[in-house]
Amino acid sequence: MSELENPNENIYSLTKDEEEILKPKKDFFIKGVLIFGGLFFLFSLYELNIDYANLLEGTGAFFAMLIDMFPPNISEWAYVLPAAIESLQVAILGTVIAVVISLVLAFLAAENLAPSLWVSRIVKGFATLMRVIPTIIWALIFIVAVGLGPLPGVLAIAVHSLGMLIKVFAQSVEEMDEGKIEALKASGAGWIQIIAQAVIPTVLTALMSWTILRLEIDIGESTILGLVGAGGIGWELMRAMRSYDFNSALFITMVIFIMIFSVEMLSNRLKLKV
Amino acid sequence: MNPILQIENLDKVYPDGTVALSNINFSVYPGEFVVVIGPSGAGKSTLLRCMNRLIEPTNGNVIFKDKKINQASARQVKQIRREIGMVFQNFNLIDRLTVLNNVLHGRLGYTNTIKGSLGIFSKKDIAEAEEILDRVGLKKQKYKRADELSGGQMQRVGISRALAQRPRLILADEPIASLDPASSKNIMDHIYNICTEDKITAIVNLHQVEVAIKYATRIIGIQNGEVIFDGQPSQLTDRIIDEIYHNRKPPLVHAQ
Amino acid sequence: MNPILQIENLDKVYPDGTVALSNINFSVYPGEFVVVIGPSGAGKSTLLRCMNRLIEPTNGNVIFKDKKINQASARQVKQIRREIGMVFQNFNLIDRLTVLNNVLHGRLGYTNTIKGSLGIFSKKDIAEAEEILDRVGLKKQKYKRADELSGGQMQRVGISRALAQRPRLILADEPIASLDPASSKNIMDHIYNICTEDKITAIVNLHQVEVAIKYATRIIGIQNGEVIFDGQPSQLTDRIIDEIYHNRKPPLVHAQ
Amino acid sequence: GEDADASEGEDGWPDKISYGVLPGEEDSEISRAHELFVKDMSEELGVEVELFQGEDYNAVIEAMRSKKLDLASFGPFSYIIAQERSNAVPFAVRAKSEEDATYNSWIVVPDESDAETLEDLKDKTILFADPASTSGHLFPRGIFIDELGLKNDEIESYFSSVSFSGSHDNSILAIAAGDADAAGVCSTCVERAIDGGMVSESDFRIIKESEPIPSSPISYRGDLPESLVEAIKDFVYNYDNETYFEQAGDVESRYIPVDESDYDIIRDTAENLDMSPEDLLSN
Amino acid sequence: MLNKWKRVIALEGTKDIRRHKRLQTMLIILLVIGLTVWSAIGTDFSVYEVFSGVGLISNFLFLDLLPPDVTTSGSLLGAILETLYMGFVGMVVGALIALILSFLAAGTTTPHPIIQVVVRAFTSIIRNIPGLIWALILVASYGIGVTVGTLSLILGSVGFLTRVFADTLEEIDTGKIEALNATGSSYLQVLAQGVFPQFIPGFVAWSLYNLELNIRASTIIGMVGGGGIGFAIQKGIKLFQYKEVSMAIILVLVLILSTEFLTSKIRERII
Ligand SMILES: Nc1ncnc2c1ncn2[C@@H]1O[C@H](COP(=O)(O)OP(=O)(O)OP(=O)(O)O)[C@@H](O)[C@H]1O
Ligand SMILES: Nc1ncnc2c1ncn2[C@@H]1O[C@H](COP(=O)(O)OP(=O)(O)OP(=O)(O)O)[C@@H](O)[C@H]1O
Ligand SMILES: [Mg+2]
Ligand SMILES: [Mg+2]
Repeated sequence: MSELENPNENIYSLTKDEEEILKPKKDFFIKGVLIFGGLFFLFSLYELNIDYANLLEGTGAFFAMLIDMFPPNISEWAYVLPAAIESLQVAILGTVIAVVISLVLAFLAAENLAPSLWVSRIVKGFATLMRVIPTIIWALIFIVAVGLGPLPGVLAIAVHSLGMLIKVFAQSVEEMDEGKIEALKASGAGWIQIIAQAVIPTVLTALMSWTILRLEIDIGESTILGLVGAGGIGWELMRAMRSYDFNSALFITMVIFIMIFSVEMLSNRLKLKV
Repeated sequence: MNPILQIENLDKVYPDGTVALSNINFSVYPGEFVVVIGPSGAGKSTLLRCMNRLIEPTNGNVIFKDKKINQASARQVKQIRREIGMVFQNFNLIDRLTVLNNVLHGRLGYTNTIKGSLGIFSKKDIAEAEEILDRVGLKKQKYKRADELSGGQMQRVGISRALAQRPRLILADEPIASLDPASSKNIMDHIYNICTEDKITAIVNLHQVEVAIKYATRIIGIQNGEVIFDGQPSQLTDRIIDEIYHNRKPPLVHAQ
Repeated sequence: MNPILQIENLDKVYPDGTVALSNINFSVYPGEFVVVIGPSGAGKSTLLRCMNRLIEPTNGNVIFKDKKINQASARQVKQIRREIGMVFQNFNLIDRLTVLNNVLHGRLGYTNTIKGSLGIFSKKDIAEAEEILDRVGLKKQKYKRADELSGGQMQRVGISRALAQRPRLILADEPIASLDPASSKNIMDHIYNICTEDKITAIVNLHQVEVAIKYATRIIGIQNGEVIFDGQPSQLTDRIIDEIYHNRKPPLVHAQ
Repeated sequence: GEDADASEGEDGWPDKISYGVLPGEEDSEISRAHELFVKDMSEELGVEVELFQGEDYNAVIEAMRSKKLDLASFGPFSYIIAQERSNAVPFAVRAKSEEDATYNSWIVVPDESDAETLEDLKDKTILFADPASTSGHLFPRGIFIDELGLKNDEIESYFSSVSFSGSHDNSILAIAAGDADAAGVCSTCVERAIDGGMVSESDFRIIKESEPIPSSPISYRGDLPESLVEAIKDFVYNYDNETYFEQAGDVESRYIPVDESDYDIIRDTAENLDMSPEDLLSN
Repeated sequence: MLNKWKRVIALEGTKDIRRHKRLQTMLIILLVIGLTVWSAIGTDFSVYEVFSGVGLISNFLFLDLLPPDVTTSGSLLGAILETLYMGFVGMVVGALIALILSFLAAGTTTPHPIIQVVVRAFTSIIRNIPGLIWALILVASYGIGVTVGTLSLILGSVGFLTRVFADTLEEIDTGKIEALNATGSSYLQVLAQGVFPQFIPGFVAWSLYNLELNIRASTIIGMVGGGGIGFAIQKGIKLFQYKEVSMAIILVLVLILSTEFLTSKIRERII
């Protein structure tokens, strides 16, 4: 407001010096990052030593193969559909378990709710480790414990999802308005009450959309687990690929696509609702 | 009469070294309507939050009804907080819950953990919450979601939540700073009338000197973390106001 | 003198069936400072947006300097828009760009696509933008990011952007609705003085009747999508105001 | 799988037998026949038999090791590891005759290559399938050691580059495309790729064939009750459901007995390559 | 009188809406519980089995996987760098392609609704076919190694980034676009001068996050012939060199943590 009241302001005309002072400082950090990023990209390309001739040729083969996959062979549906349902069940149960557990751990991981910064750091570190260990290794670990079949698949998916959900749930909680937590604290509410009555209602939308996104990812992940004897549609796909039955492979891929796509549609629906 | 709240040698130094309060001493007696004024950054919010230990004091005592809050256990703190209602500038309602549910949050301190977490409250609590809403003129809005209300309505819910605690003391931190003039008056009237009728002691932080003078039975002026005025509104001369605000006028926008 | 803008039998029905404008007819002559008033939802914004075809009219004609905007090709629409500056309630500046850059956006319509996209403007355009900024008292802020400014300053950048178009007509949709009283006056003074000095015709939507009366050379009152008053400020009696606002007073908050 | 110790019946038999199946690299196709096999076995033994099919032999070996799996079909190399790690005992292979119970490993080169002998491959590039493949790594590598008198650690320097393609399919495709100078692949896999239309016989030449490699055995876990093992063997050796054998690839094949010593050749080869179970599992 | 009725109807209305909403919530909760139970039955879920296996898990973890074999870190270094190169190239190329596609796919910026639908469908196919399947198809057409690894990371990045970029673009304040339209700017100018500056923070943040995803994904892609540390992990598992596998995983962890650290620094500066 102050400079509005200065009637002489228009008379001012910037001198060279003033111009210098006002000119925004060039941000060398961003420039540096851009240049470094560009160079690193070129360096990476060089190191990867990609065979561009092969890239062209392969693209031909790629499309030839895609065309070759048509039409889809649906004759195996009596095997594929139950397998798809099993994979879906593995993904749903794995996601649900992960959501339930991460709902507890996320509040310990969120800095604004954690009993101490250390608890938060430890839980977050734990979550990162769970994400970094590939699903397939988790599957192996659980196979040792419970044998082959869908159960180790469920556990592997649950643990791997847990790693991500703890992180994103905690992030949503941390982004929440501190005042709302304070308000309930001030009324004498306890930790659990604050979480149930203030935190969860506030971050519910975020939790729901993360959960659904995770379910989409988990349906994809459960296809990998077929390889390790967890059954499901992943094994059907491997079978088709190993038998060079590309038309069946296409059908299986379409089934997987439809499963994930319907979850995506569902999530769009819910987003509109909430 | 015994004071309801005593502040003794209170200091607050934030971890980054900011001295927000230094050596604050005063007592508040039942029935007082105390308004704390002071320029931005003076320490008003810090002082209020030390009173129910939302902020940990660095030194000194805060004594509520003969209990030292600053030495109380976590459990005791919760019990003391139940008796102190708090009203916020940004209302701090839970958007997605109903108005009634927000008011019932004032009863959480008296409800067992499981029931409270599930949002199950006794018939009596609900009847009382509805009565309070009636009192602030929001009976019809009780099933609305909190984020469907106007600012003035939200603050009335904020007040109702504090009242639901059946508090002995209400702390209000700039309750009208984000409201337009008309709503501001309405809110201050509500706070003042209810506190008077129910014999609730009130400590209110305000930016607006005019409003302070209009409602307060006692004004505390702080500046730079120290109390530099403590007296009746009539004793607050222009010279003292100037001194409190260090020749800075209180912001014009909210002047009434 | 030929009208600069003619509105003929203008209707606007939104896809959901809302009739926002029905059978609007008037002409605006060069040099007029027209203020459109009316209650919320009357159709003021819709009317203004139809004038530069940000909204497609359902029926009728909008004729700017003898060209029918509603029948113009995409290319012609762009050319017509260059000559019509627009000022928005929310300023609609690009936050992360500098003030100068935002003002230069007014020159995009005259700059070739590639250069404009890369943000490369001629020396002349830059000099002119600086001159405009000087005029609205923002010379020193020219290298600041737009989101570092206060509301009043942002609106002055919004006006500068419109001026950079060297417009024949300025449309302003509630340019002061999100500003405090002091900034509001400043902004209205700027718009009024510049339009008068540069002989730019102005059509301004306002909520505040007092402000309308103070600045307008002509007031158009609309209600429910229809023009129910069109005359000089002096002709605007309390009875007519009452009628326009249907016994609803214009909102109190902005009353000056 | 069911914990054998936890749920033994009267004669020490578990309530449920778990059978893990991996497609052997020599299997001409991955069939659905196992479901029939398992059903018949269950009827014969009067015990529920559960089937698990996968691609990953680690999973099967680990499951057997923690006693979550009773029967398993392994590739030859994975069997010798399973014997060491999980106490697996081989007892049957599916074949028309004893002579037929083997397959081979080939060293192949692109059709347009000049190479005629192993010596011609010096300083060329070679592809193996994957590190744990019997016919795609162990045996081809063994061929170079035996035929050229190289030591195991000289192989890397003998060629200009040694890499793993991940699978036999990838290897033969790479040879057909001329992306590598030579590759070690399994004979049946190449035949399968030809049948599948992925490559044609004119795309490559075979310059060396390995000794016969014994086929993938079915094994039982060593600590199963004697009587159960006998019953299983009895069922498997006499199994003659033609529908099954037709689906499995050859109507005329049956299960014939094998024992540990039939796989000595694998052990020796692995030993030469420092890939014996003792070497691998020592850490 | 009429007003009074209107009020009553309005009140009734809110009650109905409340009841309706509650019913809806209950239905959703029941559906979720039902699906969970159905899945638990279908997958033979048993809490008992999970807990009785804990001893076996710890055996496996502490005797087989741990401690990591530090001596192999030297030879794994090449593989982890390769993973970084693949992830980075995948991110850069993927982000550039997704940048263009997302402008076509976002309702606020698309030149034509039909283009929007086509691009959305296309990226949805890319996104919803799992990486493993892409890798299998790509291996069959391009052979093996880092080319395929990089290609499938690019595909994954395009699928993911197009979606999040488009979402970001749709959240952009349309008033600002209108303001530039009102000056007579052309489509490209509005995109470059009005939309892009608003889009930069989201663009940078999501791209950097995608780098992290790529590094993690390459542990899977390596397993089907995509090269990098994933292949090393796969090889380690197959040869039962579990201690080498845990070393490789630790290296991935270190790489992820360092990218996380670096990207948070960059994000801070740019936003
Ligand atoms: N968490 C914190 N960490 C460090 N310093 C803080 C913190 N909170 C407040 N401060 C500082 O403490 C001093 C007092 O702040 P306080 O919020 O109590 O002032 P106030 O009187 O309420 O001001 P306002 O009128 O702006 O609300 C200020 O200098 C402030 O910057
Ligand atoms: N995109 C739209 N779709 C449907 N109806 C609309 C749309 N935009 C505006 N309307 C309706 O058209 C009518 C006129 O709206 P308009 O925004 O022009 O009014 P206004 O006079 O500018 O109001 P305000 O003072 O609140 O800005 C209103 O009933 C409004 O709800
Ligand atoms: Mg404060
Ligand atoms: Mg409007």
